[in-house]
Amino acid sequence: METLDQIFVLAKHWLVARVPEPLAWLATILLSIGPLITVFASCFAITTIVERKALGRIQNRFGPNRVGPFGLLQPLADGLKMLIKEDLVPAQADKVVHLLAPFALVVPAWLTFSVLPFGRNMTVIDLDAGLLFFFAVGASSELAVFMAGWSSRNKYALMGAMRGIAQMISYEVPLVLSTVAVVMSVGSLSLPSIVEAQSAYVFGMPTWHVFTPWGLSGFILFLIAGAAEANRAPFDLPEAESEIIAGYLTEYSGFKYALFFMGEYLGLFAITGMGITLFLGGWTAPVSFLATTPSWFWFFAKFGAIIALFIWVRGTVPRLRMDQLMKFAWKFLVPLTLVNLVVAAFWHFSGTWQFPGAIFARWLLGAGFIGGAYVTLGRALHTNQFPPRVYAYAE
Amino acid sequence: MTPLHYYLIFAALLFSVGLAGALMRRNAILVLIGIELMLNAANLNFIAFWRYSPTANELVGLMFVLFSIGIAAAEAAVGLAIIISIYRHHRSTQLQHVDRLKG
Amino acid sequence: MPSIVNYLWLIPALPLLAAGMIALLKQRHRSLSASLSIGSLAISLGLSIAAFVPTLGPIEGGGGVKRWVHNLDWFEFGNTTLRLGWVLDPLTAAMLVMVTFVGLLIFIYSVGYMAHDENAARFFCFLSLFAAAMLGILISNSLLLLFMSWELVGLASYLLIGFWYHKPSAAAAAKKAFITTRIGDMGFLLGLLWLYGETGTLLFYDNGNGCLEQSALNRLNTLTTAGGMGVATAISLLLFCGAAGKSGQVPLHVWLPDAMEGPTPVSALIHAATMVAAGVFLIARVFPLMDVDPANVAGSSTALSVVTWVGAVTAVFAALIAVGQNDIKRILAYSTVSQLGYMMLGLGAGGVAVGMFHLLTHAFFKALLFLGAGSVIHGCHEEQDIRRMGGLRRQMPTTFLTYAIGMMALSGVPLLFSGFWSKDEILHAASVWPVSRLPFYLGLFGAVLTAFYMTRQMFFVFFGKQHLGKEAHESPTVMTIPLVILAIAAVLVGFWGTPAWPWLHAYLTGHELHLDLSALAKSATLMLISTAVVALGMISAWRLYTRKTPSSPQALDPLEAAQPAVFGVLKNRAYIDEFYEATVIRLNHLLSVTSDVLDRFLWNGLVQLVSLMAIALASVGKALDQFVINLGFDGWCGGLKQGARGFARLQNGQVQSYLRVIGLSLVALVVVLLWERRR
Amino acid sequence: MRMLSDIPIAFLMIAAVTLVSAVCAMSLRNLVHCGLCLVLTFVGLAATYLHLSAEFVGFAQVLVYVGAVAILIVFTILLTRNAEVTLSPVSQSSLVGLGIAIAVCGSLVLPLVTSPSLRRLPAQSLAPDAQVQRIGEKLMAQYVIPLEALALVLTAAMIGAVVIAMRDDPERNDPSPSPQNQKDTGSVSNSPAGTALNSSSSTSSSQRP
Repeated sequence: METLDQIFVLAKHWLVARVPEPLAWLATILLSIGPLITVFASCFAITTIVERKALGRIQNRFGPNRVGPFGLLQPLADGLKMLIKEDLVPAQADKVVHLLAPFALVVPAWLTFSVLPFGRNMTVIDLDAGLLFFFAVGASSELAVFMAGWSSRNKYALMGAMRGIAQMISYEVPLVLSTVAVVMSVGSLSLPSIVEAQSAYVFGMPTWHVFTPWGLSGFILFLIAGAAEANRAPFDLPEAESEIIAGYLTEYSGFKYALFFMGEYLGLFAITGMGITLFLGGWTAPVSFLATTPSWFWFFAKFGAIIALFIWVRGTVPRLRMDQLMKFAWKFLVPLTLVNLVVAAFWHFSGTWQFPGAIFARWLLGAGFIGGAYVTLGRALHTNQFPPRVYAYAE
Repeated sequence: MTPLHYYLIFAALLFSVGLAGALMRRNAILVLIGIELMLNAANLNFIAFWRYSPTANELVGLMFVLFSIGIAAAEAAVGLAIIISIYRHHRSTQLQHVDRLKG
Repeated sequence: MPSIVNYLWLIPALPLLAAGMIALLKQRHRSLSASLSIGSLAISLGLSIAAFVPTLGPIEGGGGVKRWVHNLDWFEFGNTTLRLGWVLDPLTAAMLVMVTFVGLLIFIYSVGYMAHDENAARFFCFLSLFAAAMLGILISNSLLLLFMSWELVGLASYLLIGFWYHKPSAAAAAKKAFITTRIGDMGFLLGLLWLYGETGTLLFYDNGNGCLEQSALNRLNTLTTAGGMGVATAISLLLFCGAAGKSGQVPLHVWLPDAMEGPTPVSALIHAATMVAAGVFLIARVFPLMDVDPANVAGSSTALSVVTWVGAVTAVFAALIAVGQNDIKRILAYSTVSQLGYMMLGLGAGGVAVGMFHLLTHAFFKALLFLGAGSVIHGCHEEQDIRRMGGLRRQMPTTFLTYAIGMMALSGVPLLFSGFWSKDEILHAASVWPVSRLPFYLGLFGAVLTAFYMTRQMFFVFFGKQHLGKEAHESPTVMTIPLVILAIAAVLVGFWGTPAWPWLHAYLTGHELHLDLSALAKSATLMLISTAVVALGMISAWRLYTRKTPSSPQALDPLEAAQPAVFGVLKNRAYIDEFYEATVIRLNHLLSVTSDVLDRFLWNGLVQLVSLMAIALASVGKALDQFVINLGFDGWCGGLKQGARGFARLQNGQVQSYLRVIGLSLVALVVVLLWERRR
Repeated sequence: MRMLSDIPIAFLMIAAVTLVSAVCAMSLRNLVHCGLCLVLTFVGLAATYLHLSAEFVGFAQVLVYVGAVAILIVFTILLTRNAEVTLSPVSQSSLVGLGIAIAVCGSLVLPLVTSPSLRRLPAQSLAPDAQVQRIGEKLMAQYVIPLEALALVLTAAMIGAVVIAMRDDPERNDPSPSPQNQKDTGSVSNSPAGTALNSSSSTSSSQRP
């Protein structure tokens, strides 16, 4: 079991040992990056087909079913099509920036994976400030969106970019704040040590952060903000095709479009991986008697579950309006994450309570506080509504 | 390991580039960019001196840079807001048009 | 250490939380806010009782008082650590139970009293805040925490007194209360800082390092300030300034009667149970500090002597004024001031247990009286003048009965009522005070007056003919139930401290408790004297006011008819307010008149003289100017103008040119520095 | 004679990229290009910090400057509608500015090059890396007052920026012409258009490959 758990690490060490000494550093790097790219690129392919199939089922149709058995080879066909399609660049466009934009999106997206722990001892770089690195690199995707939108010289592209940046900046605040609660309770920015902190078991149950009041609400807030950060439905306004064609992607085609597309999915994967690491115990098993199962298996099991959740949400929740989007971020999510911080602090300091039933009292107080804030803020969100809508041509 | 004065010369050059831009360009935004560059050059000096100082464990230079980054964020926000406000008023961000306060 | 000590902070935290939550509610959530504050205080009461239980029982190891503290670091700054903490000892526990219990009854009563006020939610928010702050005072083990809670109490009382802020008198009374107590608090703050400077800690008890413990006291004992006064004495007196302000001792008592502008439950809460008790509690808390005296020759420390004298004077002075008042709540207010004087007298002459016993009994019967007065006012359609009432005992039987119990407790009717026992103990302490016998006689005189004015009030309100224009009615049950509970308590709490079985005394000081009927016999003389005194007061009032009950509200008071001059002084509250105004105004006036005279004659004359000289010089100068200098001067002016224009051109509004100058200056600076080094 | 390995290649590359992008940021015609070059400069500086093993500061630099300041700058460039500026012919005043800048550069670099004391310093770092935890402890203990002050400054700056940049009342004679499309992003989507709300995400999937 131990071997199976560490099989990838051992394989890497074995391979590195076969390489001549002067080139060992290069082999180490390549053997860290190569599998990462392979695994997540195939994750990307699998996710697209699963998503389209699932959305099809939700919308009462079949989804792709022509290429290969059950249409399972569809991603291959799409990739091939994208590669051989003509790369159209508008005549007025700023060619250099137009070319650089997809790379500016994809490269940081890959970089974010370098700090995630995929299993025991399976972190590419264990940075002391890994969480900060994650968000710092993630922040640069805004710039790529701007570059794409601005360089296209297209009204809709620019609007999409502006929307995208406004949305990403706004939702980055609750995203970071919801992780601060975890940092506060663990006392470290290093992702492997955050996972370590959740790896104990009490009565056979894991001590994941999601099983605390602040962790539960923090996880939900993190998922919402993360969906917005990754431009996923219901926050896909930058690409709302019924309003602004395809947003900043309007003038992209061929391989550049594919890169953008991949970049967005990679962003989603990164957010998912981060959510698992911070709140769902990373690679730890959900019950103690399964703890001997390979750690990477648990990471990818949770990963698949969260991705499925995102697909489900995309298939069922309608898109927000722009003003609702901003209001939701600043007037609802940000205050709620701040309240969540307070609850996390309360949870931390009430850890010394000794009397019987203390755990219930802590739960009750913490959950009550968040629930109260939720109700109050939710009510406030409903005031100042627009006047009743007038349908000019419907009467 | 790189000697300290390499970093200092690098910072000095960066500072000069920022200063040159701030002096030569007429656009308020570019002047602001130049000022940001100068600020960053100063930050680089702090970090370099911290790294090479015998009391690096005290983290003084590092702290200074952290606070300086925070202040710079505030400065940029307010500065850009002022530029937008000036643009509304003068329909221009050219600095030579903004000279109401003259003798 | 009982585990409740670690959670003692919950007692004030719960009402504070309730206040915070109510503050977020809308005004119309009346019942929700009422139940929030009542619920939180009820839980606090439960916790207080849970805290009270472990302080009972025998002391292990014998000797000393049961005391547990929980200290924590608040924040560090440099090498200094500020520490806060809370303490559980008999003093705290007894006060906690009393405050939460009386407070809870007042809260319940407020539901009925404020039923028609549209800002009831705000009222409950303030009440909860007040309760939280007061409980914070009680549990704090640090003078700093105590001071913070103390100021919060001041704030809350300001808000509550000015609750009907649209009434100018209420707003003025709130300001007056705030500012007057602030004068005392200034002394408190100075004392606090001085104490911190001398002992380096503000914790009361800290395993031998606290400022009330032996090591610190011993150190203070050796220090003296200028004039030979002990540092401990000076600090104690400064702290007493704060206590005097809060507890309405002469001469800072003026705010208390005015504070009657607030709603009646507030009066009950502020004047009976809590706020005014805070001052007495403070003195009781820092009693070890007060007791330190380098020059302890007279048998009592200087600070405690001051406390005793101030208390005795206040007791008589306020009781005198109460005789001349006609407003039902004002009489009670002055009576409170007087009783607070008794408490101070007890503290000064007899120690913590004596003063605290009266504080506890007084809290119950004074809350009862205030709530009863509120009930009367409520029943009489907001009428507060006792001359317009009368004969209410038929319409309001419950109120009458409970009020009568309260009145007898306050007057000190023997044996059955709590006021008798506590007052008796104070008088006993005063009679054996080694310094002087005068406070004892003052106390006796005050007791006569107390019985007198309470009887007078009873006759005006409940007996005689009815003068009220409208029909009076009994108050709703939610208001009378607290009255009944308080009435029962007002009778019962007295038996905790009879001379034969001084339970409270033993509890507070940690002595052995035993039933000793002979003690009763020993103090029989004093009990007889005080019984006689009470009887004297009541009978004289009875004779005066049943024989010649004023026939109409406008009629003169019998006392006024007999001694118009004296009564006038009393009626006008001994002209204290006027005295303050007159002194302040006269001082101001004197200063301004002096300035005016100086201005008008001295300075003005000088100015006139100078100006005349200037005119003379000017005419000479003018001649010189016109014919000699002008030509050259014009030239100068022109040059100056040109130069100024040139300088102004430097200020050309171009930001970049300024930046250029800065850059050049930087270069110049570097050059100068290099040159300096080379040299 | 210095060895080849003595020459800090990594540092020289980072420095060269940073300086070139800084020069570009200050001299390009198109303001958006200037902004993007500025981003490259910031990234280069962050890399320098990493090279100096100041991890935390490097990431903070990226997060604050690339993620926030640069975005703000490009936003402002678009809002003030001067992405393209006419590069004025080299005027006398800008030559004066260049001269001053060169003078400043000389006065800064010359002492550095000639200073003997700098060379005496050991050419390697002495201290261990700055642990994030240690930075946190320092921030919350020794530097807690500056930290609180900084929080206050940031709050004040946020409010100030909002107030300054807030549009005045439309009644007051604002001589603005018809709103530009860049400014209009908000108002277009602000309009209570039914289509935005009603378009469910079901339609969005059909457009994906």
